[in-house]
Amino acid sequence: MIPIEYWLILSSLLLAVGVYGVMTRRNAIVVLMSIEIMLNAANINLVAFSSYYSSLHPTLGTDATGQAFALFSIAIAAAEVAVGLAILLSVYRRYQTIDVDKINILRW
Amino acid sequence: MAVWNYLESLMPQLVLIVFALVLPALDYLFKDKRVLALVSLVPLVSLVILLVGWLFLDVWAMSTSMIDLIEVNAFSGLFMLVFLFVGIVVVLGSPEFIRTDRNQGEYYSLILLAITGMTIVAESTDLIALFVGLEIAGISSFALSGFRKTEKRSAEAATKYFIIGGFSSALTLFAITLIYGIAGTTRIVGIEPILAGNPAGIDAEPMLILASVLLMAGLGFKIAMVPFHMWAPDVYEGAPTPISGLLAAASKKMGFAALFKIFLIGMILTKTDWEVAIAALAIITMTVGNLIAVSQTNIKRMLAYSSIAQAGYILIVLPVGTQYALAGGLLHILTHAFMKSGAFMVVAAMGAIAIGERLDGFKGLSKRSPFLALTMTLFLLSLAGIPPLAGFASKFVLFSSSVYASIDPGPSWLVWLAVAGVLNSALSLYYYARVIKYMYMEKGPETTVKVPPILTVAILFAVVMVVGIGLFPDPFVEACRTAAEAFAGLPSGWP
Amino acid sequence: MFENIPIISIIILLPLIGAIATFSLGRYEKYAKWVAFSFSLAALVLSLLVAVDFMVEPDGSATGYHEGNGFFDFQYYEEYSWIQSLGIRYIVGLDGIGLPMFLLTTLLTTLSIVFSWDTKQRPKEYFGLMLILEVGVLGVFSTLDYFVFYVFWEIVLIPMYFLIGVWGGPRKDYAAIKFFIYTHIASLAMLIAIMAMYFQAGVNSFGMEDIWRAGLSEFGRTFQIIAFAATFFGFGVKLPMVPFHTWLPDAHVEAPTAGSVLLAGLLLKMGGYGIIRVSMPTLPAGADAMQLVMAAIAIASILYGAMVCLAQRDLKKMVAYSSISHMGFVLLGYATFTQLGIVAGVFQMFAHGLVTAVLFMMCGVVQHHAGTRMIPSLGGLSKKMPNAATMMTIGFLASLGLPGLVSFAAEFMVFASVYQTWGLWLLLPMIAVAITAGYYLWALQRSMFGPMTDKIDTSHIHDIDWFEGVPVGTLIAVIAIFGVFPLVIFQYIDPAVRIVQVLFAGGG
Amino acid sequence: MDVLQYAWLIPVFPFIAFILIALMPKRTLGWEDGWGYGIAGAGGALALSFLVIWEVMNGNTLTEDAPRTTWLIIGGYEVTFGIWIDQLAALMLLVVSIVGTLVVVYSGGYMHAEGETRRRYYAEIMLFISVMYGLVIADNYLQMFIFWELVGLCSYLLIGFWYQKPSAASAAKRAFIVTRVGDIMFMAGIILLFKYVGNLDFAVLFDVNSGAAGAPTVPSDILILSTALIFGGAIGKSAQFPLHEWLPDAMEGPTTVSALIHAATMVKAGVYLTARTYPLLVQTPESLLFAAVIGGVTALIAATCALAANDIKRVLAYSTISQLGYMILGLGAGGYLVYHLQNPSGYTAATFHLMNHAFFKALLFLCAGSVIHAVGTNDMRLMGGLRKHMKITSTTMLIGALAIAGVPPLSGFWSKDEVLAAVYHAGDLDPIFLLLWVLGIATAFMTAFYMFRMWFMTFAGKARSDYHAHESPRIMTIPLIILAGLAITSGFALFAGDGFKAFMELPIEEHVLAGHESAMDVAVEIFTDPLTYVSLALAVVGILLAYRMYYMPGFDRSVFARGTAGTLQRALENRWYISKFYDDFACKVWYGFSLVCDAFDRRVIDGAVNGFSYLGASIGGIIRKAQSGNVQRYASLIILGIVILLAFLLFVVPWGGW
Repeated sequence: MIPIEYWLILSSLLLAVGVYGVMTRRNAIVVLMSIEIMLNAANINLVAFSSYYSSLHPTLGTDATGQAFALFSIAIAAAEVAVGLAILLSVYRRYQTIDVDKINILRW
Repeated sequence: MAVWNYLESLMPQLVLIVFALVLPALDYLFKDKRVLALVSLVPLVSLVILLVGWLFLDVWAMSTSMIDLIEVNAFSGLFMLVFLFVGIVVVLGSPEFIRTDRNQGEYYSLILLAITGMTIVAESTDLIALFVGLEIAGISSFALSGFRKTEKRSAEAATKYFIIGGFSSALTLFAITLIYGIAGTTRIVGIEPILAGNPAGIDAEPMLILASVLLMAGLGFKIAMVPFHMWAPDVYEGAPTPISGLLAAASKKMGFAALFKIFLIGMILTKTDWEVAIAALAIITMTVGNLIAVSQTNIKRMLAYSSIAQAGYILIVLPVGTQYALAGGLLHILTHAFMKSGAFMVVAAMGAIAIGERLDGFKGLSKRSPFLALTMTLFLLSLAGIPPLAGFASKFVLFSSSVYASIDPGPSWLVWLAVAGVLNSALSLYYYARVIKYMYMEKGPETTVKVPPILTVAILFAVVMVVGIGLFPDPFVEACRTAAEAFAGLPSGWP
Repeated sequence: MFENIPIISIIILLPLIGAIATFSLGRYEKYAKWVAFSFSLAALVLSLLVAVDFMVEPDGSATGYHEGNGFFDFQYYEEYSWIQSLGIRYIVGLDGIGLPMFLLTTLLTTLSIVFSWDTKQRPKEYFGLMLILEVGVLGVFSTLDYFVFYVFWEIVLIPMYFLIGVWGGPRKDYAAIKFFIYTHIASLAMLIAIMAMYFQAGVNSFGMEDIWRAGLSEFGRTFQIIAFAATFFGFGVKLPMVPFHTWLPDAHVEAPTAGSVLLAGLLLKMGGYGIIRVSMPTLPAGADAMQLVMAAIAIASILYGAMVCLAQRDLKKMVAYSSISHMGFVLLGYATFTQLGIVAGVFQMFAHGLVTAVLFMMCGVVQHHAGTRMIPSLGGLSKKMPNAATMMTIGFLASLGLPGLVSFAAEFMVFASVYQTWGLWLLLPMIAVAITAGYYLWALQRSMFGPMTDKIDTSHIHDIDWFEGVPVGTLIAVIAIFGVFPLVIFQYIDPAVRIVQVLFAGGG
Repeated sequence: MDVLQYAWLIPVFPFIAFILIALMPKRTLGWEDGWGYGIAGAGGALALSFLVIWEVMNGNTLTEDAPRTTWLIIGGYEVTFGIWIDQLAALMLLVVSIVGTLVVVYSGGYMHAEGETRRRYYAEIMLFISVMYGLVIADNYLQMFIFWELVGLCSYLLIGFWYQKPSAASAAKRAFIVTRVGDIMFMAGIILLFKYVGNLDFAVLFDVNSGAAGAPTVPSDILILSTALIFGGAIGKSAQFPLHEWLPDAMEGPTTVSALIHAATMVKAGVYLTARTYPLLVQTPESLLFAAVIGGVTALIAATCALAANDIKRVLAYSTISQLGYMILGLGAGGYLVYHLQNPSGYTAATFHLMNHAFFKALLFLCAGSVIHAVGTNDMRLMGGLRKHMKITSTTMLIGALAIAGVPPLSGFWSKDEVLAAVYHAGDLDPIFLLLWVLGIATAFMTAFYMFRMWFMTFAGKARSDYHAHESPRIMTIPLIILAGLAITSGFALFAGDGFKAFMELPIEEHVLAGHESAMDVAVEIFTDPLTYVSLALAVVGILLAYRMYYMPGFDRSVFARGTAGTLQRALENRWYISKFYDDFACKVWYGFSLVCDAFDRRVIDGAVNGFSYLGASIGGIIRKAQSGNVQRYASLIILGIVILLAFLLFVVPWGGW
């Protein structure tokens, strides 16, 4: 069995990748993808911890909390993407671009 | 009737969702879109009546039977009341504002959904429910803030809100997974004992700190806590004004509900770890909010910064951590909901009568519309905490809790939170008074303007509450006290 | 006379009703002054009746008598619960300290309304705000619950902010907001101290008396020092004391005349009243520790205020600074911790309220008739407006402490008490007596006497108008009466302070 | 009916007149815009005063058991007001009532041309007379102080009567402020006593340290300080060095005012106060010595200033100061003698001189007023030869000048001689009094000289400018004649009845018991004392010198403009530069300091307030710029915030021990 630490390292790296993407990529679609990566990092954690706890206390059966949570999270991520893409579409109509650097009328 | 028992706890949400689903369809039935607003008021008003009857009049008792994820109690009831009140004000304020927009049914539907999400957060006892509630409210708000698709700024606000919102919810979720990893459960009341026992057998301390910091960031986004506040002014400015009111007065309060639950129930034992950090953030938040607000020329932006500052005040509750403080925080959440949504409705009225949202537009308003000027004055003075308005009563309880905590359980540095709070109140007076000055002491256009009646109703409702709570705070204090008693882990702190 | 009649509440409510009536006059706003005048006059008449009815040495037979058991003995005591969960009650009552202030309030408000008879700009708001101000001040002087006290205290700020900001002079924006925020900060310091006292007392009551009684045992010395410093700051800014005084000249210079009258005549008194009602009795050990600070600030205010007056070119600004100097006597009297000094300090508040009202009204008259208040532009006005010159002279003389007029008794007794406490340090504040004479007479010489000025158009200057002359004349009569018969007021103050004194000695 | 019980009515008459003149409608004012009320008020007071004086002369006084009324009850102290009629008060009543009434009568002519403003004049004069009576009959120091200030107020108002003259307005202000400096000392002095005695009634205070049962005690150093401070009040009011410069300036007022207030009555208040305080003063030789020195120095300095003055009223003003200095010197020396249990002749001499001086100085001023009325100027260099036109005025003024010069048998001779004799006797106890006596003798010489310089310059020789002089109307000359008569005869009061000395018995027991010299003893003493002849000779020399220099032709006065004499002359003309020093101090140093305070107030104190708000606004403006509008910046800031918080919680908090 893969030790829990490995999962944690993987999810942390994924989170870092996502964060880095949000902070640096100019294309709003890529930013959206980066956010998805971050959510998925959390999903990995959920599933990993779920299986970790199941193995920790085998007598109690499978700990399904994490896995159920992951399902919720995936659904939410999907909803978020849907709304996000719609918003980006509307931005594109007004700005003719989805470069996040250029979307900055509102400031100060 | 086991199913009914489950559903009874969820009944408010169910009602809201049903109406939310029906509204887009109604959009095609009615030509006069104001009917939609009235329809969406039906669930809001009826739920308010139910809640008032329960919380204040004791005419009936809400079933507190619970399913695993949520619990209905005085705390959630109070928050629900806040959300519904704000919902009413916002819905009343909307028809004139979005008169020219299409798909108004969806607009109201989204408002109801956002409120649904908020109520779920307020009732949640489990991190899963909490997160789901946050997201329902969040995603609805993203869409709402971009609702005016013809406006550049609305679209930009939605984009920013969405990106930062998504980013923050990812961080929140990650933090929740860490807590789950440490504690092995997502039940909020279950976290703490297990944290103490350290079931994972790993060195949980750094992980726990990471989780709490990520939670501060994720939820700090919702309440616009510095330095996670940057989106707020932009979004409040760009979003349709009633929606800015919704964000400032309700969405932010949802963040507080979540924060209180997680930090004051889930992580209360580690309070000594995070209290200093949050105290510092509270002071920074109120100070930064007020300082920047001083130099704003756009009224919505100014109110946004003012909201940031108000969040700083409410944050005092966490480091003080007594039931009395929590009651103060709840009272301030309640009163702030009225005064801030009221102020945004005045701005919405200004928008609806084509004066705009620049500060300059307020020049000579007392001549043009004495009603708007007077109510705005009351809202602003209340925000500044001038007696005998509602804002004073709630700030009084809130700040006094830190004074008391510094005397009784300690530590004594807590009194500086109150000092910072009152100094910031004085600072905030500067920009509030400037608006009043523009309205009463500057010369402006002489033409009188007429406020649409439905907005008048919204503003009147808010102003009556602001003055009413200010003059007769007793039942509200009592309600907040009852609500705060749900947090049994906290010291009482009542004098 | 007033058995079973909540007379204090009625007097407080009258101007409030009047204000609402005035605000809602709509297009009949030319009657605003009449409405405002009648309500303020009613309050004045009732408060005079209260003064007549008031028992100087109260015993159980007084109306609404409430024995404070060593705190203060109150008459016309009323008590209603307001916010039960925090132990907040609406309590009002008067003792010998509150009564003169109460009278001063009703008198000055009525006269200010008369003085403003000519106001053309937004009269209904103007007079309405003045009445609201009266409500606030009356509340401050009669309430016995800290929370309510603070509420009234802050209510006062708002009408004053509007009075300065809407009807003020050229720099009204700056002055109004400075006044508002500066004094608000001070109030907040006081608020924190009130909260701390409330919790430290631990009796779940904001009643002044309850907290005082609990404080006798619950308030440690350190706590008292901190709380005293906070309340003292709160009240001292209002007083105002050097170096926290700079809101005052600006506010006064820009405020309309009636606003200045109420500001100097009533609002400053709130500070002095607060110290004697709240700070000193409740926190005697704190006061004891801060005694020298109080005295030093008082003497600094007296001397420094007087010196700055000497340099002023604006008549009204000079009068404003003179208030700083004269309110320093109040503080100095308190700081002696002697019966003599405290009574004299309270009386000085009363006296200063009357005198400074005359001075500000006369500044308003000069401004109104000559079009400017700048002393270098004035000169020889006495020729054109002899009655105004006479009234101004009397006002100045009263302010510089001429015997026979009201301030003298207070100043003399303050000096006497200073000597009793600090010996020959007495001579330091006494220097101010000469400086005060200097700046007043010099100003008089340059503005009213000498050859007729050629810097302004003097052809249209005429003597004082009736609506200006009547209030000033009334005040001068009152000043002279109480100057010759100060006992009329002292008889109220002295027994009341004696009780403070007993308790102060006990607690300290 | 005991008249003394009703003595409190004396000030009431003129006060009622004041109220009527001030407040009655214009057409009811009657003669001369209120003159009629003035005569009535002053006359009523005069009549009652004479009744009171008569009672006192019959040996009745009303002191400790006089009726009282409560003025204040404060902190356990009760302040009462009442009346106190003893010989000293009677003497002052005499002076005030006679001079006051005569001046009011005289004003009817002198102020005739003033038109409507006479109403103000008569109102203020009546107020003055009223409060002056009040001062005289006060029975405690606080009451006395109250009236003391009020007479100062009237002085201020009347000096500034012609307020449109800048010099008058300025002089009025100066007079008030300078005397206020003295008043502060007075007030401080009585406050000192108040602490130890708890009462300011003369009845109580005069028992201080007497050792009698129930008598209050005051530590001796405090007593010295308080008596010195009370005397400080006299320095201001009686224009003693160094606070004397206001009195010459006060000549800006109408001459009647100068005669009444600044010669006969108000400036005597300081002497009166000193005499009143005698029971305390005689316990403190230090204060007495201080008073004597001040008096002697003042007498000399003022006399020197009078030598070079060209304004007729200023000559008289300096002469007044000089004579007041005599009185103070006499009181100081007399008290010193009393302290050493010797003959209290200084006290009687000084009070005697007070009375005599009041008459002849009022006479001189009113004569000067008559001259000014006729000529229209105050400058003696523009006068000359008036004797021909103004017979009555010139004669009465000559009588006044002879009286003040100390030529027997006019009144000044007796009293001045008594004063100098007392000072000389005190020289036995302390040699400093001998020096003061020399000053006094020199002053006597100079007095004779400058008075006759004035008389010769005014009345003798030829007219030095164009004017049409005429004798004044009878309403003005009759008071002159009456006063001239008094100037001649009042000195004989020394021998009337039991003699003045017996009448003015000191309110101190030892000296009452010591018995009195008879009137004959006094006369013998005066005429057998060689000192009498020394001063007399000096006076005659002074007169002759003035005759030589200002009457006989051929004297070249330009010697005074050159060399050392020139410097001296200029110094005298500039009043020893004292006035200039005060002006510079007030206008440059003190005002400059106030400007510094003002600048400090605006720049530093208010600057701090404004700076604070500016700081807040600019910080806000700077932080605001962080809100760049770029959403990725916002995300970066969130991460930065997380990192900082993490670092804080992981490293700082455990380390900081929270």
